[in-house]
Amino acid sequence: MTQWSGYLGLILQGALVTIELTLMGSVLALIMAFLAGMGRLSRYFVLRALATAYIEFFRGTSIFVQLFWAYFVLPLAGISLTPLQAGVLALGLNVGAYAAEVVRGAIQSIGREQYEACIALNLGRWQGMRHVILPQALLVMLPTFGNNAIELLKATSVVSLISLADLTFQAQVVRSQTGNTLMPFTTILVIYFVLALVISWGVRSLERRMARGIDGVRV
Amino acid sequence: MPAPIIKVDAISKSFGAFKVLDGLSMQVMPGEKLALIGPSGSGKTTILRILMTLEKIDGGHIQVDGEHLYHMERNGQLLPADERHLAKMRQKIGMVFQLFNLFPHKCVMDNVTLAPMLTKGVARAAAEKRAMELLDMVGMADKAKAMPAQLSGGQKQRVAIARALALSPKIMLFDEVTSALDPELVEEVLNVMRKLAAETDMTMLLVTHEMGFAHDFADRVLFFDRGRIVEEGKPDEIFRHPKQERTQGFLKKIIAAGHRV
Amino acid sequence: MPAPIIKVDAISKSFGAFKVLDGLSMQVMPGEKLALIGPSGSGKTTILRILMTLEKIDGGHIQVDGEHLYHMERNGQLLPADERHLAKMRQKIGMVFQLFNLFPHKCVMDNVTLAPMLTKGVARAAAEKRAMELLDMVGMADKAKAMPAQLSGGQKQRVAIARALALSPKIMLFDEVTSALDPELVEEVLNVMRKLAAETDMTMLLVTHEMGFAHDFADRVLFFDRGRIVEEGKPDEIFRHPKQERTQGFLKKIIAAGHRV
Amino acid sequence: MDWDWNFVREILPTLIQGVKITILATLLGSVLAAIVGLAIALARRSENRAVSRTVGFLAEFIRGTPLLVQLYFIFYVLPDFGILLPPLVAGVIGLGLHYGTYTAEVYRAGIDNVPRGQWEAAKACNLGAGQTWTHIILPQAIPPMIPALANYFIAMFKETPLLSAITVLELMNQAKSVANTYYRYVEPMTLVGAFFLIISLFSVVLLRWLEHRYGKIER
Amino acid sequence: DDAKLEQLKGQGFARVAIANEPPYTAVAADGKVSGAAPDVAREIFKRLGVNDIVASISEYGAMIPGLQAGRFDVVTAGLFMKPERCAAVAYSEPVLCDAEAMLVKKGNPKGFKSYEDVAKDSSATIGAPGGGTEEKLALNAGVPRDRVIVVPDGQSGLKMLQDGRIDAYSLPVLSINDLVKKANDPNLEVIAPVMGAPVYCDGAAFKKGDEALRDAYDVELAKLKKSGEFAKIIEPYGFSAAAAMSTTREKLCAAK
Ligand SMILES: Nc1ncnc2c1ncn2[C@@H]1O[C@H](COP(=O)(O)OP(=O)(O)OP(=O)(O)O)[C@@H](O)[C@H]1O
Ligand SMILES: Nc1ncnc2c1ncn2[C@@H]1O[C@H](COP(=O)(O)OP(=O)(O)OP(=O)(O)O)[C@@H](O)[C@H]1O
Ligand SMILES: [Mg+2]
Ligand SMILES: [Mg+2]
Repeated sequence: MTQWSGYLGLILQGALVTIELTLMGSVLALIMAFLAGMGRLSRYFVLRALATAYIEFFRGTSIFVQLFWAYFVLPLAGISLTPLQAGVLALGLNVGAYAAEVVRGAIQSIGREQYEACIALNLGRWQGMRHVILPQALLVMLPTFGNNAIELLKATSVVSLISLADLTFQAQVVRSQTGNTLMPFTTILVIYFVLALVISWGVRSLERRMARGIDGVRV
Repeated sequence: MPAPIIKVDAISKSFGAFKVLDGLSMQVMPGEKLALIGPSGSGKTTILRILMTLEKIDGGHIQVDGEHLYHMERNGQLLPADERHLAKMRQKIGMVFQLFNLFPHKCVMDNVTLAPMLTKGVARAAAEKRAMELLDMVGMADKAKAMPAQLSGGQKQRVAIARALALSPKIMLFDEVTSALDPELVEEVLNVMRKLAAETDMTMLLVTHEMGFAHDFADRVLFFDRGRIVEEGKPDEIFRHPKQERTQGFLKKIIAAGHRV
Repeated sequence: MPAPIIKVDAISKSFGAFKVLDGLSMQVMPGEKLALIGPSGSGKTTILRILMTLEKIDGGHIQVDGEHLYHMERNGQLLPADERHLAKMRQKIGMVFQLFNLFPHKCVMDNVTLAPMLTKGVARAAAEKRAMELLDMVGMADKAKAMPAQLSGGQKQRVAIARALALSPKIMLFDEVTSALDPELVEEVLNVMRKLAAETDMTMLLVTHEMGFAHDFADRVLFFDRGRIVEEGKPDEIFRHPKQERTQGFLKKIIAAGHRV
Repeated sequence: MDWDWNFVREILPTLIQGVKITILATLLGSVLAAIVGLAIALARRSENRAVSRTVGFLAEFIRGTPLLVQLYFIFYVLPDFGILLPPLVAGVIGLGLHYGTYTAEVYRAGIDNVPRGQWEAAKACNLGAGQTWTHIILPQAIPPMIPALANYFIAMFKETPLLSAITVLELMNQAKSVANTYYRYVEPMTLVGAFFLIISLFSVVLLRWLEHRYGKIER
Repeated sequence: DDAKLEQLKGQGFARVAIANEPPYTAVAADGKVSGAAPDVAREIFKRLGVNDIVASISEYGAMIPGLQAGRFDVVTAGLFMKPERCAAVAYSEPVLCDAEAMLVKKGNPKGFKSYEDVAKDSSATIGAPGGGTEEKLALNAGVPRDRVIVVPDGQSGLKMLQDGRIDAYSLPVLSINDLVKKANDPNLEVIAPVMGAPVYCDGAAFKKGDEALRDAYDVELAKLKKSGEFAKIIEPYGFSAAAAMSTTREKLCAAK
């Protein structure tokens, strides 16, 4: 048991890696989501085609395949990434493709009448997007973004398969070294769940702040 | 005689196979108050939306304030208008919608100041000063900080009117601005419009099912049916002595349904 | 004098902290046609929904057709009604909604026959025969095979009326059955209701903003404000000579908004 | 990076063995997820607070933690409690439970999306609770669920490579084993990626058709 | 002309792949990596002027691809020398030697002595690490693919045996002994060595093309062996220094 508490430190190190991956992956995913999501709504065919290809490719192939590719195959083409870089790249691009559809859907969910009000007020395309459509669409995206972030968190466990020392990986190490299976796995399940709760709580409070006023509640 | 501020010449417009406007022509004089009436689906909203460039036309020609709306002259040639030309033309026209279309994430003040600041580069202080005057005019000065969701329908519509006026258009388009309102709230909006008609010399086009208001408000009434103007004239002529059978039928139905003419 | 068919006694109803009905009492005689008018939010819809058992009451007592609505007697004791008792009471009452609420996945005929077949065990043939009579009465016999989505608002509402009649209720409730309709379609629904009022001796409660129709249709008018009946009387009294200030104010606003009384 | 077609030809039969297991796991997992989801959705609507709360928490927990770790748990920890499952069965149970928490949301949204007016009209027509469900609510709720359910089954399909972690010889595991035997990663991983991409491009078409045929749940 | 060594010296550390398999590798409760393979590598690199090693734990199957992809500079993980592997990587001289063992239930109910015995019993399954030596030995002995269960790590293999999911679990002798010691389960029995299975030795595996570095490594390894320090490092973990010194890379790579 004393031994076990020592290995807890190892698992917490893994938790830090998992958090790091989740944060960096989310940032990349967010950037890709807006680029590709708005790309799909572009007036220019080339942008639309690029965005669609990106989205379909990364949603179509499994995250595992993408990860193994980034880690084992890309280096053969001369692009060598650290496990962390490969993990962030695969996770960010994968979740970004899903989130791009959220961005597109949210923008499209803003009623036609808001676009028409923009035209009637003579706002330019980008002005209308920036000041009228996106602020409203953001609120629509937020809850789904929260779900996407949790999906990303869960997907980080897969990086253990490319030897990145995240939570799941450290649990495996502890398991080999101590011969105990129940403790490490139970511990990391709880840690993952707590992290997921933190994400959904964070997103919900952000949502509440942004929604203030729009729903008629006094600001 | 001054030149017409709007000249619509034989325009047509279809949605799919369905022809909504069919060689429609009309002219509007500067400062004129025009009411467009007619049965549902007759194309009243469509012509307003075309003037606001929310729909494109399939054929025909429109001039607004002496300039082509959907065309532009380049080296003596008439080309389809580009976005820049349309933006310039839109400065002359404002529109108020049936469902208000306020920006729900911005307070009343920001709704009114947004467009002047962005499209005309007016400084915030100046934009807010003008906005307060307009909000005062529509009786909403005390709600400048409120969010749209906190307003009643009538209040929203008055803000929407102020918002459209903030760009100082020469022409204002009103599409059934009271028909989404509870009966009790209709009057407060109509009062604002009466005031507007009396105090400014803006050209105003009004689509409405409120025959009583159309009668009092308009200098001239156009009766639409199936994408054409079937009859036009002074309010008294149209409402008291309609010549066309279709106009008579329409007015009879409306009266039977309990509306005052 | 016959006994009242509906006896509402000091009922109250709150949504959260907001008291919608506040000690409301009223009585309706068999065969009576009653119009409920009043400003938005005054509780008109709520009282109809309570009679249809779509909302529960917080306090008070209701009798319908000589039986308790929300209570039942067991061994001389008054207990809260169970689902079986409510189901029995609902047989006496039919309701037509503002937004029709037709079953979109069933054709017109099936909409009308569903309830008689399921709740009364009527055979399909008999149910369809009766349904055709009702559809004929509302002028929709030729659309029996159509799906709701293929109908106009007015047609939907006429089907909804036929559907409610198919259960042969003693009392019919109408909640603003024309206010979601285009102005031109209002009349076709009102005509059906006139016919209904003339041809049957059903008790009918009608919530409406169509003052003209309320005037012609009703035997008696109740004016609601803030969850109470402020004034009641014959249509002529209420509409021509309202006694209460609130009633006067309400009618003035409505008239100003262009409605005929 | 060199590509060897002869090698591809050599390993293809092995990979096809894996494809069969992948498809079998997806099908069984989908059936289980559909059933588990319905059970969760009904339990969460239960009048009994204890039932609805407990099931709600469990579903949240399963949704908030990685499938990979759940698979480890089912496969390696449950035997300590006397539950010994063959790899494929453990994998299918993991997939079914995990995705059941997602399909439960689809059922819930489908039912909630039937307008309140329909419940009220059913009551005004004096229909009983059972009659209302079978004749009014479910016929309207189920068709729009179909595309959303199909969407999750396709997502599940792309997660089957996780089963390789609990020794199921599905496609990914076969590919890894081939790669380990010949020390060549490019061909097997690319073939796996291509396989997933092709299937999911087909499934995009299928989903479009389903959405067209059955409509979409508006959230 | 050893550019690679200069580069490692410059950065001050070498990246080493190790397995999650005691006693080849041990990870202490504080996360510190030790074990026979990394300890030898650390010592030799120090002598080469590379101050430290950075060890990353990896699956067996991922080691050679990782090496080829340039993820590690060297693999020191009990990756036994075999002709195919000698073709894929550049091995040093032998470091750790071990025979193969099988873990079975108490009393060896199926009577296994060799991999061929497993092949003959059509209901028997055997677990082995994916891409490891044992997997190939079993396959070569005629055990069909679907009866060779690829097990991710030792603990999982032990568990699967205890749970009756597999009939035998095969690893090098020392690894099996370590597992059994930790498991402390009287219902297990070790069969060691497996009959007909050769004694294998691992070496430090370098990427093809890094032969110069490998040669430098060999020089220091030879010195270490000679001075007796080699034995001091590996024998506490249970490995035999004599075994490693009695054979050569050449012999092992040529073995049939
Ligand atoms: N975007 C569109 N796509 C297809 N049909 C359209 C579209 N917009 C309008 N229509 C059709 O064009 C016809 C004319 O519409 P319009 O809105 O101009 O009528 P209206 O006179 O304003 O009627 P109402 O009094 O009901 O507002 C209608 O039949 C309508 O269904
Ligand atoms: N389910 C509910 N939850 C909360 N408040 C409600 C609910 N239903 C009705 N109310 C509130 O109760 C009040 C009375 O509503 P009711 O619908 O009875 O008014 P009404 O007289 O029918 O008005 P209208 O003419 O607008 O239909 C309103 O203020 C309404 O907002
Ligand atoms: Mg219109
Ligand atoms: Mg109401």
